[in-house]
Amino acid sequence: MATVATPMKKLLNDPAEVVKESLAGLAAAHGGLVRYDAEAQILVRANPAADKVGLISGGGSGHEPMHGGFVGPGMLDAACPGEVFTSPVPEQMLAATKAVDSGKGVVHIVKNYTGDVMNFKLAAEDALDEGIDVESVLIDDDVAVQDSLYTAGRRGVGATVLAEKIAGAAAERGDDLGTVAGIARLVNEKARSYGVALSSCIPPAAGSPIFDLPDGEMEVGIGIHGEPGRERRPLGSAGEIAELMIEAVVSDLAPADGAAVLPFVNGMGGTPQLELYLLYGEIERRLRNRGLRPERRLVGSYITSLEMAGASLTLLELDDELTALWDAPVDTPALRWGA
Amino acid sequence: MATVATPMKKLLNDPAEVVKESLAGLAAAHGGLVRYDAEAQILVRANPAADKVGLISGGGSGHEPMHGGFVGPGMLDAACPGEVFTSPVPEQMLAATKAVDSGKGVVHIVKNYTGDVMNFKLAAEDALDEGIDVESVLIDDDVAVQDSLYTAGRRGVGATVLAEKIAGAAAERGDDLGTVAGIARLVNEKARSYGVALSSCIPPAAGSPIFDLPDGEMEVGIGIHGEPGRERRPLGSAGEIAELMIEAVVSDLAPADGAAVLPFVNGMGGTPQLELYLLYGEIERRLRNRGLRPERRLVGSYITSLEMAGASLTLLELDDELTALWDAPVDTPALRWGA
Amino acid sequence: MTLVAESVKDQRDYLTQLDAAIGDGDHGVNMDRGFDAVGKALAGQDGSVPPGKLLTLAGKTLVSTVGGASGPLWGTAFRRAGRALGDGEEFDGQDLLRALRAALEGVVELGAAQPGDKTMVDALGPAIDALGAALDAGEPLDRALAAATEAAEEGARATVPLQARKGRASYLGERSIGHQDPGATSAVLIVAALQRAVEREG
Amino acid sequence: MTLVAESVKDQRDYLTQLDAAIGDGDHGVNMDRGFDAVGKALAGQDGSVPPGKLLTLAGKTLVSTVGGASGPLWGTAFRRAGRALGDGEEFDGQDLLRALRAALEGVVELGAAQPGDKTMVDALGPAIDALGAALDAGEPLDRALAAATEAAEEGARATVPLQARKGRASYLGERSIGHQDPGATSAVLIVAALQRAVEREG
Ligand SMILES: Nc1ncnc2c1ncn2[C@@H]1O[C@H](COP(=O)(O)OP(=O)(O)O)[C@@H](O)[C@H]1O
Ligand SMILES: Nc1ncnc2c1ncn2[C@@H]1O[C@H](COP(=O)(O)OP(=O)(O)O)[C@@H](O)[C@H]1O
Ligand SMILES: [Mg+2]
Ligand SMILES: [Mg+2]
Ligand SMILES: [Mg+2]
Ligand SMILES: [Mg+2]
Repeated sequence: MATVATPMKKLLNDPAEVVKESLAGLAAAHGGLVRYDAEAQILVRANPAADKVGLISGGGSGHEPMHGGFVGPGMLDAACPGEVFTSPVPEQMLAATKAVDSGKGVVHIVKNYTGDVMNFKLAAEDALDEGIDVESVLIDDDVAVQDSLYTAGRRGVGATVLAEKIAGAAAERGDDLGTVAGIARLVNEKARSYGVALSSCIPPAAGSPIFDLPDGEMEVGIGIHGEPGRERRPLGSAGEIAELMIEAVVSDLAPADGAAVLPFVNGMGGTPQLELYLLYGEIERRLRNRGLRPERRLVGSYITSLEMAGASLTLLELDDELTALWDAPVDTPALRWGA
Repeated sequence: MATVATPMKKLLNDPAEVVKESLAGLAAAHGGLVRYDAEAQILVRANPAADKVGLISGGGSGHEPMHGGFVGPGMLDAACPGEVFTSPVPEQMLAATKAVDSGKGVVHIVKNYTGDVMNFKLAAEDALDEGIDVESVLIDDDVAVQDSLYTAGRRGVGATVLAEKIAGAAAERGDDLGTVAGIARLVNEKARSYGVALSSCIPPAAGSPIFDLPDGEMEVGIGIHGEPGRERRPLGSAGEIAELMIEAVVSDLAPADGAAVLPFVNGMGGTPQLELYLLYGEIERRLRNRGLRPERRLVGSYITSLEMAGASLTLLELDDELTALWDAPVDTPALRWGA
Repeated sequence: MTLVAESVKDQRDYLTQLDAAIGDGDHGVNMDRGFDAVGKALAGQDGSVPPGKLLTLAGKTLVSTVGGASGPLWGTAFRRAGRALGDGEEFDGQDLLRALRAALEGVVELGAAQPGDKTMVDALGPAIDALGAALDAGEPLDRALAAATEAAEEGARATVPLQARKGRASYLGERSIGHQDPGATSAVLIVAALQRAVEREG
Repeated sequence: MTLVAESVKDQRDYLTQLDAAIGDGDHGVNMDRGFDAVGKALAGQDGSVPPGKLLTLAGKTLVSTVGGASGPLWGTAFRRAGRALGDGEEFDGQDLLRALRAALEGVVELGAAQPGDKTMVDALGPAIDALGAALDAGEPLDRALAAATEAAEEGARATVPLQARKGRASYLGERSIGHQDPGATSAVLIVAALQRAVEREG
């Protein structure tokens, strides 16, 4: 069998074609839910919803199942995947916006990265020119980045998944453009995230790890692009890491005493479920010790950095409406219940 | 933060407690579906089903979500997790068997590994002594192992997931002991698997990779315990690997021309969805070129080797009944539809 | 433009390394993908198309193929420069200076980066100033552009000790110090290519 | 029994390495976990309990704590040996020989391994034969057990060139050749510990 002169330890053909070929495979695997428009480079619902506010998102690839795995009834109407870790281009967002607009306008869920923000901005202007109402919602929940004049602002990470689910339910039940966007913004306000990496990851085009992390060390305060975090520390125990994450998000979110919360423990891609659930156990116990009430939860690798080992905690403070929208049926490749 | 003198790149506390702590976390995350009996070391449904044939399985841990992630309505009644890559002990299977028997008998889904077979055998004898009817179903679908006098026989791999889902649906609709066991055996007869590894994995207790695999090489014909495969080869392209897998399973299964099939493309744990879906695309196209009809499909990391990079293909030849049972509602932590 | 494409291709891995150090390791690939597309787009044009139009087309192509932060930024830069040059068959030093100033304005409008934020602005700015100064001093265009290239290089080198305040690198806080900014480095490639192009025309 | 536990603990990583080469790298951990538990279980017994009963208890404990292939196999071996020794306060060479034969039978019944399949049987079998021969030749028990230990070691070493036909290692086919079998190696530890124990009693 011939070798491929491409990245080690990767299942692919031509690194330049990874994203396109993967999207085609996703659509083949979930033909009942998503359709791949190869020309426009977007994923849309197999059965487009008529007469509701459209909800789209997009960003660099390599974070699967986000966003393509969240297209379907109860969540996104379309997703715009860029190259690996690279924001998509305005044409894609424009095509998706036109594809899903039923006259009620379209919400753009935009993670706060310079590239994503600029490309979505250009797309929103074009959409406006075509007479489509667009509401852009910026997600910036990563407390590892000090939100100040000295950075591009907090990154959008785990809250993106929660905002897409919850705003998707609002759109599905018929809320109008402003309301759907408002609910997505509320989720962003009520959610905070913090991540830790135990290894780097290998972008197919680069072929080698972005950084390397000796055994026994971890990067704390990481994002989702395999970039190094704020600081490198000795590897902590799961309990210590749980405490670190909780302290970071709770101190910043400052939830009400005894608040109902949704802890979302997310795997970065290369961390086995065995470890992820172990970490979840540590986190739930500590949240209860702080008087918080985990009433809903999500545990799994939903917003990843390719095969990076590590995890992030996103904590969402719930109210009755957010809880009801979370419970509403969703039927996508990666999230499904009540359907 | 103190370091832990434990495996590199792992989220855990004491390596000896990984399994117990992870099971507690799984139960905390999915309290509505599964309950962890810490004393008996088993996972049982949160709401036990009355008056149906019981279905249990078990095996070494490190393959998550299998088996604990498959406990719930429409699938398993209980799971017996052993230490990482080590078969559970008879006491666990006996406790699970007693817990789920409603008088209609219990089916044991046993993957064909010397340890699993022996421990389940001892447990089945004990259960019989306690007056419980047990039907043991042996799963041995891995075509990489020549089934002969010279080996312990083919390993049970991907077909386990399909057998647990399909037999679970049969038990749920009220089939009797012999019928449920017969359907599980039919799935095993109609399914074949073949796996490829691009990296090894790190058992928590060992703390280092079981073998190491230089970049640009792959192990073909692997099992699910991080053991080396039959042979080491230069890393192939996704297309070449798809062809290798399909040739291995199709030539052995010899499905009818134009048969309806369910391709199950499984990630070994460390392979990103981006690559897994790309591989799925290659596989579906090739199956069609061979005149086979993929009518159902499963793509994801459902039977893993911790963080091993790699994938396996399981091909199940469908008939109308198997298809109907596959489509039946299932509501477990890892597989959910129609619920 | 072909010269830009070539040097970007040469430097692709270097740019990617720089981006891996303080970003996400895709800058080289992004720029290469974009200028590849630009090359193809311009190949479709006959010789009669004025430089301004070519720049505008290049900018549109960059926006629609690069993605990331550098796509909209470089795309806007080239579009604004093209618009500034207009339909003229020829351009002189002052035209070029105006065009580059328009490009920089476009980048700042979109990205709001200040000098010293450790971005492409820190190479483009000094290059433009040097070009202006040299032209005012009566230098011929090719010599003025040589000065601009040098200034761009210095500007890029000068980003090393800076802490990033914009883009991905800013997430690293102080850890961004000690690395040269990828975007500033591609700015050098672009100015240098421009210089070589003008030299060739002789 | 404590001696077995100790030497298993000493050799734990070595056994695990052997298992990593042709198995799944858990044999040392499995055996260690099991004999740890055995140690605890026996600690609970007063001195009056006869050896046969202790072996039976040890066997039950192994079955319920080791798992894997070696758990049922070694557990059965110890149970059968215990049953063979019965309630006698003391045992002599012939008793011990009978007990070990019973143990081997149990292993073969459950695992169906033939000599030469590259399993624990390849160390246990020769050890028992050597013990029998030495006793027939009138050797005292401690010397006979020394011979048994040697035979076990030889048997284990002799598994190196063999291709495994049972257990996980058999999946490797010819790749299992060239590695010593972990289970045969733990058999050596167990026989050697038995020898040392008898020597101590003097
Ligand atoms: N706000 C900004 N203004 C000007 N230039 C910026 C800004 N943000 C980022 N850049 C430039 O973009 C470069 C990174 O580009 P690239 O790696 O292609 O995009 P991304 O950061 O999205 O991966 C940085 O090196 C920097 O020079
Ligand atoms: N059928 C069998 N008969 C006798 N011994 C066996 C058999 N199968 C495996 N073994 C022994 O068990 C050992 C492996 O034990 P262990 O690693 O603890 O279990 P597992 O193989 O389930 O991980 C092998 O080295 C071999 O000596
Ligand atoms: Mg990028
Ligand atoms: Mg094992
Ligand atoms: Mg970048
Ligand atoms: Mg083993």
